[in-house]
Amino acid sequence: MDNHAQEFAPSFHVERRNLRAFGMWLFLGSEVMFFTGFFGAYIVARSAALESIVRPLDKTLGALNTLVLITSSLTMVLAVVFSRRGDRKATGNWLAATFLLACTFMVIKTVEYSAHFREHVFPSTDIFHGFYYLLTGFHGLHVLGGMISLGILWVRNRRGDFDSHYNDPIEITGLYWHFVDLVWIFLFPGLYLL
Amino acid sequence: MSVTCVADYIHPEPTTFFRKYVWSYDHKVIGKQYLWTSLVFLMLGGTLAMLLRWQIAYPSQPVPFIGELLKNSFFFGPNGEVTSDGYLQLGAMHGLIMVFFVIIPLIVGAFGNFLIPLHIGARDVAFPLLNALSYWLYLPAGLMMFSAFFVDKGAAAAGWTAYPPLSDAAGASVSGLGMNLVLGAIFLAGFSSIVGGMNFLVTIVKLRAPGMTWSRLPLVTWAQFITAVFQTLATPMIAAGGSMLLFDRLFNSSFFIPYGLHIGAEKVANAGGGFPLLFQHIFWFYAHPAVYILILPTMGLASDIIATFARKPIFGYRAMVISMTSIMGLGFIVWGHHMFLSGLNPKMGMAFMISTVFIALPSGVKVFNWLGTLWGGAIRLKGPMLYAISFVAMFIVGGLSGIFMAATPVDIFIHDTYYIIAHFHYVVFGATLFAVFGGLTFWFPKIFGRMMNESLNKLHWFLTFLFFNLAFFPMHFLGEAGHMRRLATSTGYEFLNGMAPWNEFITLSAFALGISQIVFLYNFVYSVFFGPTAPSNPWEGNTLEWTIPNPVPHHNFDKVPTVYRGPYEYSGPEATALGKDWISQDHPPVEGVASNQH
Amino acid sequence: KGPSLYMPEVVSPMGRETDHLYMVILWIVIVIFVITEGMLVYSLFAFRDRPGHKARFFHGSTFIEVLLALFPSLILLYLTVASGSMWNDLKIKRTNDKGAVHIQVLAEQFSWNFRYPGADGVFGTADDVISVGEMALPADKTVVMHISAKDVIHSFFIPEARVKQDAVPGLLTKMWFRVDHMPVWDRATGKRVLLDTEAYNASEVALTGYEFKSEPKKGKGAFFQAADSKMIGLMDYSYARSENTPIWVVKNGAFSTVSAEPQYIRHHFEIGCAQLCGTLHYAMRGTVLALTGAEFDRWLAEQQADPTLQAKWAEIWDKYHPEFNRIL
Amino acid sequence: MSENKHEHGWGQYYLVFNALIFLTVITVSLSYFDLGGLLTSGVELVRSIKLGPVSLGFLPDIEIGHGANILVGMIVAVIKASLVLWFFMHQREEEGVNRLAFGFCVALFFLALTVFSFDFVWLKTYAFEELAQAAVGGG
Ligand code: HEA
Ligand code: HEA
Ligand code: CUA
Ligand SMILES: [Cu+2]
Repeated sequence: MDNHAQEFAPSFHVERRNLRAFGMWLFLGSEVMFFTGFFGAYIVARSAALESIVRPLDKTLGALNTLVLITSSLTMVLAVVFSRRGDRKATGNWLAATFLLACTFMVIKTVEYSAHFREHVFPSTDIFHGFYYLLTGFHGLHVLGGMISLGILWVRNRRGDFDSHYNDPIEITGLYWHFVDLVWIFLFPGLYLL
Repeated sequence: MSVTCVADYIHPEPTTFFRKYVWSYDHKVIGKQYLWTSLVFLMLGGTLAMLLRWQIAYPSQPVPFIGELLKNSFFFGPNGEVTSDGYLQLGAMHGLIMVFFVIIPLIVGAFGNFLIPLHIGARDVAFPLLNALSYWLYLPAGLMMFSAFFVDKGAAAAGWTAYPPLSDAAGASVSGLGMNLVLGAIFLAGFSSIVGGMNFLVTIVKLRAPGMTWSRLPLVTWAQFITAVFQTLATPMIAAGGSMLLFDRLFNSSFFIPYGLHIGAEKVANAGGGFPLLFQHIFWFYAHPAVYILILPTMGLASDIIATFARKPIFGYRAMVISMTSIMGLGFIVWGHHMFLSGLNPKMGMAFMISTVFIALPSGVKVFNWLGTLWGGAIRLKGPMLYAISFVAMFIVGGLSGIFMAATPVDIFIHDTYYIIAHFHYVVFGATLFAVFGGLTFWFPKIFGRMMNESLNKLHWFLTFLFFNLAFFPMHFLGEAGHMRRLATSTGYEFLNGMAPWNEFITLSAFALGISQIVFLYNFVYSVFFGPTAPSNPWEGNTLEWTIPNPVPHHNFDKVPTVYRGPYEYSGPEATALGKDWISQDHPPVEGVASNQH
Repeated sequence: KGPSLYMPEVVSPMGRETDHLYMVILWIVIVIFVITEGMLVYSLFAFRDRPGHKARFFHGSTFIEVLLALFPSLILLYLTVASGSMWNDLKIKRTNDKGAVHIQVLAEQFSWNFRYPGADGVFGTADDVISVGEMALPADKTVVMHISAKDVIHSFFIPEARVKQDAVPGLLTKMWFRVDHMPVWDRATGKRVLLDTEAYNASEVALTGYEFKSEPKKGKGAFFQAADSKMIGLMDYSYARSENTPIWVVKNGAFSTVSAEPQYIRHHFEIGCAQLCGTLHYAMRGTVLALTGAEFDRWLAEQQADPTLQAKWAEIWDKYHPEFNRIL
Repeated sequence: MSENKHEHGWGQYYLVFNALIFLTVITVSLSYFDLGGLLTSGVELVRSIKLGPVSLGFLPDIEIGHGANILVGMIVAVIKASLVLWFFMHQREEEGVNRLAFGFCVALFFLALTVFSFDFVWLKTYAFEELAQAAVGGG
């Protein structure tokens, strides 16, 4: 519906972008509440347990994934910056970089998961691994969702859908992507380190 | 045409049937889709309630017609009687369907969608695509819910609250796949609700027409705004709780399963280490705000209807807004009142008791304001008004019975008895559904461009009001007697022996109530197709939707209106100067008359 | 004597207070109800639209608004204080009552298990007394219930004592109360009556020799009664003399057999399950015997040690939650 | 992302990025130490200091064990999250409503977490300590 032939006054773009940004922030707010349920449960399960429920996880892979996600946050923000400037080529490259980093994240996650599966560690093993799978699983789903949007953005960017006036999808996907990073920032110490 | 602001921006009018009625972006069509779907679910949910009532009054007696027909399937046993498992399925599904698939979609999906853009002078909601998505998540969710009846071992049977371990541990309750389907459906419906709420928030914050300040918003829209906050921020919690429950069920994790849980003689397969109470916290963190989702929009509907038919400004508009906002604030911190006896820390019970008691204050202010609006008005007792008045009357009863429960020592006795059932049916049927009937009859001319039959409306109002009270008031007596909820039959208990006649009385009244709804059903469906064409402003209302012709054009307003005054300036100097008792919000200021609006 | 309405007769001091609070709230609510609904109905008539009548143009007044908020706030403030202080007594504050009787409750689908600490006063030892479905407690003594569940959430409910507490697996909940009236069956009237300890001690109460019967009520009587009397689920309760069993009676704590049929037969209170717990939730009923001290001891002694029951407690309660066994 | 679309150089983002990496390294390395133990022995050490008549022995024993690690870990996480929110997500130049929307959720987040944990931490003590003094009044 965006390429429907109409003439837009200049303020239109700003207004619409604000509209969408507000929508995205609300959505992220509801995402916060979604993870509140999980985090709350996790905190409760840990703090009310008589003895520690924590089991060791692979810190190296976790830390690696943290670095990957933080880097992808950087590449994402650069994609946003370049799309604002209307630099299509750089935008595309940084989107691609973000996408690839997301893939890396998923690959590392798969390595981690398959190691667990090989050792027959499942959500049913103990309460900690239940939380581990729940939290990383839902986070992984979010990464997957982000990857799909990144892919679409990349294609649309190549097609020339975006210019310096209109880059809303990149902006709000950026917000979403940083949020995914944000969740991981808490998950990593919460599950792997502490 | 050059588009200057987002409010001007509109998707083109669709030409194909598919884009017009199925995958439509038009908020009015989406509103109607919600309306029809939820009305169908209302019939389903109501029918389940009738079966429930039959079993309570005539335990293990074959259900006439239906039971005979469906022997040995669904909830029925070999003689066509409701089995005890069947009863629990009926109860859980009745509650879930009514809350998630009838009331919320009806008052938020249907009324919110239809009214918000019209009330704020917008061409559509902020994100029409998401709006369509929201409906198209709701419908499959409903079908998923419905499909739970048909799977092996039947639908969910753990109450609408789905407390674990009953809803969680394998073998604890009868249902298997059915429970999973229901949880999935709730997740989808919740997602639809979040998307819808977010959309409404953005719409109301960003798309108001010029001059439509916050203090000129019709209360319907204010109420939808507050509701949308609840929807966006509370619903994710139940999505989280439901996901964890599903995780437990599908992958045998133990978020809600403590150590050493035994079902029968067997220890469950789950490792343990979880807390059943945790689910209650998560559930009620959502579900208490949810009960306000069930009432706030209808408070808005009733306010508009009452002001219009009293021909008088709303008494204390500002107080109305403040009280709704404080209901929102308090609404987030009272969830523990459902858990007074659950093993909750008694000190927290005390805190929750205090917040709960004080939530009566904003509700009371609203009640007094409605009364103040009526006081000194020129009241026209048309159909919609009768419903709206009943809303107030029944809300008082339901709200006041909430006070007994808020008093913790009293709640010890009446918790999980029919007192609770009476309380919330007074608020969800007595208040909410009455306001919904009011809203439907009031906005029917705008939604369908035709009028409903006034006499049939009055007849339906009378029958419903009568039988509703006959059916639900005696439930207070059952509660006083200690009659527990969710009992397939109470004949086993000596102390409930004397209540059997009341149970029968309630059932008969409930049947009469159900049958009375046919009047409305007939009137509604008939009028949609054959009702007399409606003028554009049949009730002489002020708000923007009445300024546009019937049927409402695709883009709502030819020109985005400019708003000059509040929504309730009935019988004011400006109106009088024009020789009427009403004046549209977008009527330019009348020369020489002081406009006293904000 | 509790308020009439439909409430079961109240037998605990705390329950009487609860009922009192209930009545206070009821009256407050009735007053508010009458005022608000009265205004509503009055307005509909007094301010109906009619020729020559015009609505007043009035947006409200902050003064009235504040007044209207103040009036309920005072009531609500009173309510928080009233119910808060009671709640504090009931659930938060604890004094040391060394003479209290402690009983553990293990709820399961679909019955109630009870365990008494036995002579040593310690739970989880060999001399524990275990019973199922029927619980005994001494009248006029504080009883502390230590409640948990084995499978799903149940709720332990004694209507006459006005107590209710959820039984949650993996969690110990507690509740205490005192029963000061005892239920007996009056053979003369065929009804249950409640006697206080004095009256109970003064009369002969049959302990054995009778059998409690319940059957669907015959004939007409209740209103809306259908032709098939079973339809509305009313029951008839009675005690039938079991032939050839001696009648043991208790009077003043002394037991004896009698030949003449006494006026009273020992009866029970009921325990309901108030939380949905599965298919037979409706049938998860238990009974409570309220006894004098001597009777209580006798009842404890009568309970047979049942290895399967002992294994159940050991396997589920003692094994996973030994900490639940601590009393003081 | 508001009317005044600031142009930010890369520099700022790299700075933030480096800070995030740095903080990650810190949390990971800290997880190898028992901070609670260190704290306890540190306090012990300070308490043992005697400077003539002045003694620090009145300082309380601090034994929070693993709690110290959790506290520090979470503080670092919060700092990291704030950096992402503030710079990468441009909250610092965001409109008021957006801040409000997100801020309200964060407040609710903490509300829920506090109440939940308050309730359940109580359960643990209830099972052990309070029960120890429990018995009974009322009747
Ligand atoms: C539309 C839905 C709705 C609404 C609006 C309310 C409103 C209220 N509810 Fe209700 N409630 C439910 C739906 C609703 N409830 C449902 C569905 C359940 C059961 C869930 C389940 O377990 O399945 C429930 C259960 C429930 C419980 C739990 C009971 C239990 O399980 O033991 C409690 C306890 O405090 C409670 C309290 C209240 C209170 C204090 C209000 C207040 O908001 C009411 C305020 C209104 C008034 C008080 C009337 C008007 C005021 C005046 C005229 C002013 C003067 C009044 C005074 C000074 C008192 N409700
Ligand atoms: C949210 C809205 C809502 C609404 C509108 C209703 C409406 C009704 N409810 Fe509902 N009810 C709940 C929500 C609602 N309920 C919830 C949340 C529970 C708790 C569940 C639980 O315990 O987990 C509950 C539980 C509940 C119980 C307690 C079950 C138990 O604890 O064992 C009972 C019993 O009487 C009952 C009865 C009714 C009746 C008779 C109606 C009637 O008002 C319905 C009338 C409407 C119709 C009948 C539909 C319209 C009819 C037609 C168009 C055609 C005519 C059809 C026929 C004659 C069959 N309900
Ligand atoms: Cu046990 Cu209901
Ligand atoms: Cu509530």
